[in-house]
Amino acid sequence: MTRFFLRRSAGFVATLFGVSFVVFWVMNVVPGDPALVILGIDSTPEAQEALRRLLGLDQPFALRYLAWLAGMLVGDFGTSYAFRVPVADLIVERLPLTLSLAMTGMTVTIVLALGLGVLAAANHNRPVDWSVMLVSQVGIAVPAFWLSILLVIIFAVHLRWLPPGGFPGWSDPLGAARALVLPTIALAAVQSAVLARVVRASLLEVARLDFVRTARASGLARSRILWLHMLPNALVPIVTIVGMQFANVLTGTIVIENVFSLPGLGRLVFQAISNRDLPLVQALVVLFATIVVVMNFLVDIAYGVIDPKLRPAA
Amino acid sequence: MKTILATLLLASSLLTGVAFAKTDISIGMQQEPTSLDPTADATASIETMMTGNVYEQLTAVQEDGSVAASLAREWTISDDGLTYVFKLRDGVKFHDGSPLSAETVKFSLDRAMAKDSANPSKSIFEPIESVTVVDPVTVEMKLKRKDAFFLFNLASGKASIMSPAAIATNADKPIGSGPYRFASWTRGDRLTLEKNPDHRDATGVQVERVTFRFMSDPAAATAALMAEEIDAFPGFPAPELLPQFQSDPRFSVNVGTTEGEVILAFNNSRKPFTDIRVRQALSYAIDRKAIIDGAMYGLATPIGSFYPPHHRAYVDLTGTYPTDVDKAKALLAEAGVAEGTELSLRVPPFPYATRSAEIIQSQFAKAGIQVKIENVEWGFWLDEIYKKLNYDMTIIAHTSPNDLGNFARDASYFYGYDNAEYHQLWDRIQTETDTAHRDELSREAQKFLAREAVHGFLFQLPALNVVRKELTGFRMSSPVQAQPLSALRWQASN
Amino acid sequence: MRPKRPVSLVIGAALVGLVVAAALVSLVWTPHDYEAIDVAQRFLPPSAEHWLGTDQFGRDVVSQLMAGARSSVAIAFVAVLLGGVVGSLMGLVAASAGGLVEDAVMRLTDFSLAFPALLFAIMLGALFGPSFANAVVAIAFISVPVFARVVRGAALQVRSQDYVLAARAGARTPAHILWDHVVPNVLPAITVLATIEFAIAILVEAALSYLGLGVQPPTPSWGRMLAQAQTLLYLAPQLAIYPGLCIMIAVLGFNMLGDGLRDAADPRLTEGR
Amino acid sequence: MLAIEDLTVAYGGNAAVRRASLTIAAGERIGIVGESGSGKSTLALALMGMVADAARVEGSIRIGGIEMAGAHEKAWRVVRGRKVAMIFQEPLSALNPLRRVGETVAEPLRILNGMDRNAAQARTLALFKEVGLPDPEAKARQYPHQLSGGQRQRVLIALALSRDPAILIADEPTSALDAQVGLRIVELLNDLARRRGMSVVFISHDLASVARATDRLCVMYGGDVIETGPTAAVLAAPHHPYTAGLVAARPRIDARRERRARMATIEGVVPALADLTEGCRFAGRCRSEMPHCAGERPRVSISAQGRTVCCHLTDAAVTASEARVFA
Repeated sequence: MTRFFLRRSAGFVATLFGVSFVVFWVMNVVPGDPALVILGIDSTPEAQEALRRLLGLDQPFALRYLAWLAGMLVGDFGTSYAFRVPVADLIVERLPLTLSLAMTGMTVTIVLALGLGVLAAANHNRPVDWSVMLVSQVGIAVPAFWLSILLVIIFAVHLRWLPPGGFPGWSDPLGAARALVLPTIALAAVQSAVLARVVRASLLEVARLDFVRTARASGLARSRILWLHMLPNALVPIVTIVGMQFANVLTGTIVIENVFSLPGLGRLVFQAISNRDLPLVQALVVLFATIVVVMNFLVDIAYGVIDPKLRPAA
Repeated sequence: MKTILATLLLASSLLTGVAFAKTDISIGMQQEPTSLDPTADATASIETMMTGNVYEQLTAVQEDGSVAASLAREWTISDDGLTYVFKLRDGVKFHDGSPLSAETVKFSLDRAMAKDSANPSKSIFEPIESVTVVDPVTVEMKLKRKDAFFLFNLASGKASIMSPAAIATNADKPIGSGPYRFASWTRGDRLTLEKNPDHRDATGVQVERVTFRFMSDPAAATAALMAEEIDAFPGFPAPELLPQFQSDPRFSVNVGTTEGEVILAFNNSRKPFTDIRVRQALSYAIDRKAIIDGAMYGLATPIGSFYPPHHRAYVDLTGTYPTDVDKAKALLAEAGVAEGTELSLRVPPFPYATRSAEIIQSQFAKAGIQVKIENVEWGFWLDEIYKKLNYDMTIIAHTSPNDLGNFARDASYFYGYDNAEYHQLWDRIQTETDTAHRDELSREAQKFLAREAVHGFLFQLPALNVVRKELTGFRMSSPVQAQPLSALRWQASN
Repeated sequence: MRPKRPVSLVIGAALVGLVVAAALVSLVWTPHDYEAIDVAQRFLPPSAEHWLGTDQFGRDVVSQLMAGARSSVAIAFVAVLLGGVVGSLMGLVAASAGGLVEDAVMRLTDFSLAFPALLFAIMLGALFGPSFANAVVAIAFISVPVFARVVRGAALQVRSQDYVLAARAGARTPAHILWDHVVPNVLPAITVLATIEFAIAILVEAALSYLGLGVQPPTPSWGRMLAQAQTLLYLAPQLAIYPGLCIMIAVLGFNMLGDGLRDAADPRLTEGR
Repeated sequence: MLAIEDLTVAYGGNAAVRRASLTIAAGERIGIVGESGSGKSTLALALMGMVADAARVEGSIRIGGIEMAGAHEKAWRVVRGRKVAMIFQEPLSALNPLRRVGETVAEPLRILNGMDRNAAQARTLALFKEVGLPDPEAKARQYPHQLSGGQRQRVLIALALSRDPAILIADEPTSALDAQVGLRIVELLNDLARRRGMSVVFISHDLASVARATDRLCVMYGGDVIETGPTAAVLAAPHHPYTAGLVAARPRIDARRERRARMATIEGVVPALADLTEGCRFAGRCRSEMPHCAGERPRVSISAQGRTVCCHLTDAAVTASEARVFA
């Protein structure tokens, strides 16, 4: 078990290291001078030079990268060029929104997908099954940003049930919840369509196994067998996809937050890249990558929880 | 729900005949600021929200462009135009309670002028020789040369008078001396200001609470206005959406003017633009009306040179190069530019630019020029086009006031334009303090630039404002980036 | 009893055929010049002249959509080809070399899967400016690890069956075994995956164009049409509907074709993704 | 105890079981024998009400006197496990791999018999002991993949016994096991039937196991019950040509191989469901085939000693010329 953790952690650190280096390097060669972006086209070269010195941009690349790494080790993510406040503060400020969006998106995805997938599998090769499959096939094909636009037209512009965008802050829980409804639907629609198909397929796979017959033969109800016997056995592929989808949802928020004017990490990363705000981009990308890697790790752990055969030897 | 409530309140106020005075206001802004310190960041929305509201300056620019007193009660200018003596208002306090004095004025200006200053408009401080404290309420400034725009420039947010103690925290917790003080900021979503009860003009300020809502997407902004979530949207980003509001009795729609000249910039240092005939040919190929109709839905004034049409010194030069494809072709042939020559058009990510680009592309095609459009990101634009001059053509709006001086920079400026004659002309404009004479010189400069066809001059960026009918005091045109909030009033509707 | 297989294969092939046909036909003919701007003719309703009306610049929508199909199909095709070849080679090499090489290749795919793809595309756009080539590279980058993993998995499976046999049959080099046994057996998996990746590529291309990172004007692209139509929702909502529907049809087509092919080839492949 | 009459199970137009009749008395051990595709498993599933939803069931199935043919799922659930229980061929896949085997056995006790957790557990351990699992407490905590094949089958038997069924259907319970292990499972079933007075339906294609495990035999071919009778008698003197062939094909260690070699198999293969004819389904493979065999279904004739046979040759006693007395 310890070995397993050690190996995973080593891979984890290596991945993050690689990601951070690539980002740092790319952000360095990308055309665009943060000082110029911040000061605008009417600024004097002298002021730009002064700002570059202030931001430490006059230091050589390697030195800056090492300094950044050293800072990371002691938990200092640096100071944003454009916002002029610690990067950690900016992230802490915006993480809750993005995480809640990703969480609600994932929750809706899972609930919807399990419902539809189980429904389809339980009615295999019947009209219900075909309709679910058709709906999910269409769902997969819908571009999330287009769906977002359609949702805004229908629910915000015409029906005026929900706000078209913006976020009133957590101090207004009802408003916050309302603001998250449409983005959540936009995020979850596509993902749940994908997941529902996986749920159905792996349930059908499991349905062929003999233990399902055994359970029926012992008198258990079909619904109980479906949910408590078959579904757990179908979970390995489902969890794998859920893990991948969490990453998708997380990057999906980049687009969704822009469409719905939500002040989350997705908007922030967009802004940070266009401002050439290296410390911020760096921290955000590393954060995204961390979440993805941790998610993969959790998925691996989940395999063991689900299936005793897959538990790493003690 | 909100609509119903508002209707109810409106109805009740009509019934009782008592004006219902709303004391808060919500204003939509397209551009999301990264910092709230105008002396550190050039983002225009920072100035719009903060200048004259949270931060005050020695002077203030009125809607008509004239300069008025602000923190400076009055001033005297020496006959040679090189010494300014400002008398400050008494008893002004910053929001943190610290007093404003001649010392703080000197501190703020010295900081902006300093060698290591990263002030975005550092050039406006360039003429200043020294700032001296005469007594606690008197500041004397000596200039190196005469500067016609000095008082105007001192009204800029970049010349804000700041509390020395607050310099480090102004980026996200601004402390100024203005009629409004900072309340809260949810980055990326909203900024809330509240009335400063200690301000000298506090009694005249009606609106207690102002919330700026950041919405970059025009569709979202429209929906928010329609849903009455916001009361005003100055600088509404999408002209195509205005008819929606014009037909709605709740709103007044105003098309104001700005200082933003939109140009099809030619890289004058690069072939074939070094040849004036090519520049003129392309100017003939431009159909401004089609561009304004297509890109701005007709809501912009065409310009024939580099000067805002609302200015008293403006000359209409749009007739200099009337649309004439044959003439364009002839001039191009004369200049040896082959039919089908490909030129790149690198476009920054602003709707006015990206839309104009596609129309210009089709117009130039008729004149035998293949335009290769490349929509680039702002950081990329600044580096590749602005800094490295790596482009043939681009489309950009110059939003600074009094910016005829752009053409008097040397060839390293992104125009790649350097003309000794014009340098002289600009020197005279800059140092001419007599208004009438200066206007005359400005007219001459406009004609010069049109004649030279330095760029394709397209149109003046309009200020599109959507404002609730009951709301008055809104500044519709902006000679500077500022939207004074203390003048806002809710009127009883009738 | 199983009507689904031929149905999804037929519908998928029909939709893909429609999109590809539109793309090909647009090379030689569109109802109107899709670049022709005439502002006076803008926002026209559908008519005999303009079947779906005109856009904000007075361009014919049908012509734009047809030419947009060309951009989508071309980018998706080149990107999937690139990603498929590179990824499959990586997968094959990993599976046949084993050991350190395999480890390295798999870590590389881990790495690229951990890297937010959209961010990569945005950075690429910022680095080189947006273009056809950048969209292709960004999309290929996304599909490489998927190909690598699936092909490696399939190759390992085949190899475990055939390797011993082949080795016993005669002194064949690993390369021969790879070519004779592994490649033909992995090919169906690659084909099916390619169709699905094609669908994904069309979606990603649309998203990139939507963000302004795809092909540049005047070449039409569904994603950019959508982005431009976004502010016109009140004025001409249909302009946002058409390109979205086109994207949907194309993606639906390729997905259903992929499903159909997969079922026809080997129902067991379902577990691959 | 259980009586089926004229039972037909059909998928689409094809009958997997055709007008089968069979009775099982309390405590009786009956074997159902046939090649794969003969309909024996379908028949067994029909007795559990577990044929596929799409299948058409006609005729009568009376369990404990109650007519179950055409009964709804709900009615069947009362029967399953309590009156009729079933164990399957593949003991590994027949157990939920994600559950400890103790939980698997305890679940129906808790859910359907309303026992609390402790009672269900105690009962599970008792059952484990009854089926001869060593160290029941430890075994109950293990997962299927941690047990041997024989142990898994014992767990399945414990599960089947848990609700004290009157009839236990064992569908090829030994064929996935080693011979020795299989033998012990057969012994266990015999033992349980004796002690509990429980009927056992033992389905197999292995005549040796059947001979050991059953009192009575039912031979199926192509969906038809072609012969029934006391196991020993049927094996000793099969009446139906197919049964005779089957008995002859039985591998025998002590046989004189050279002589048997020609007779060891029945030529041809079991026809596919869709190819079945109206007449005797063995027609085409039968060594004693007569012209009308293929077109006309033989009647069931009842002979002495409780034997039935379904063959046009019925009265012409099938000689034992092709079979040997079962040792």
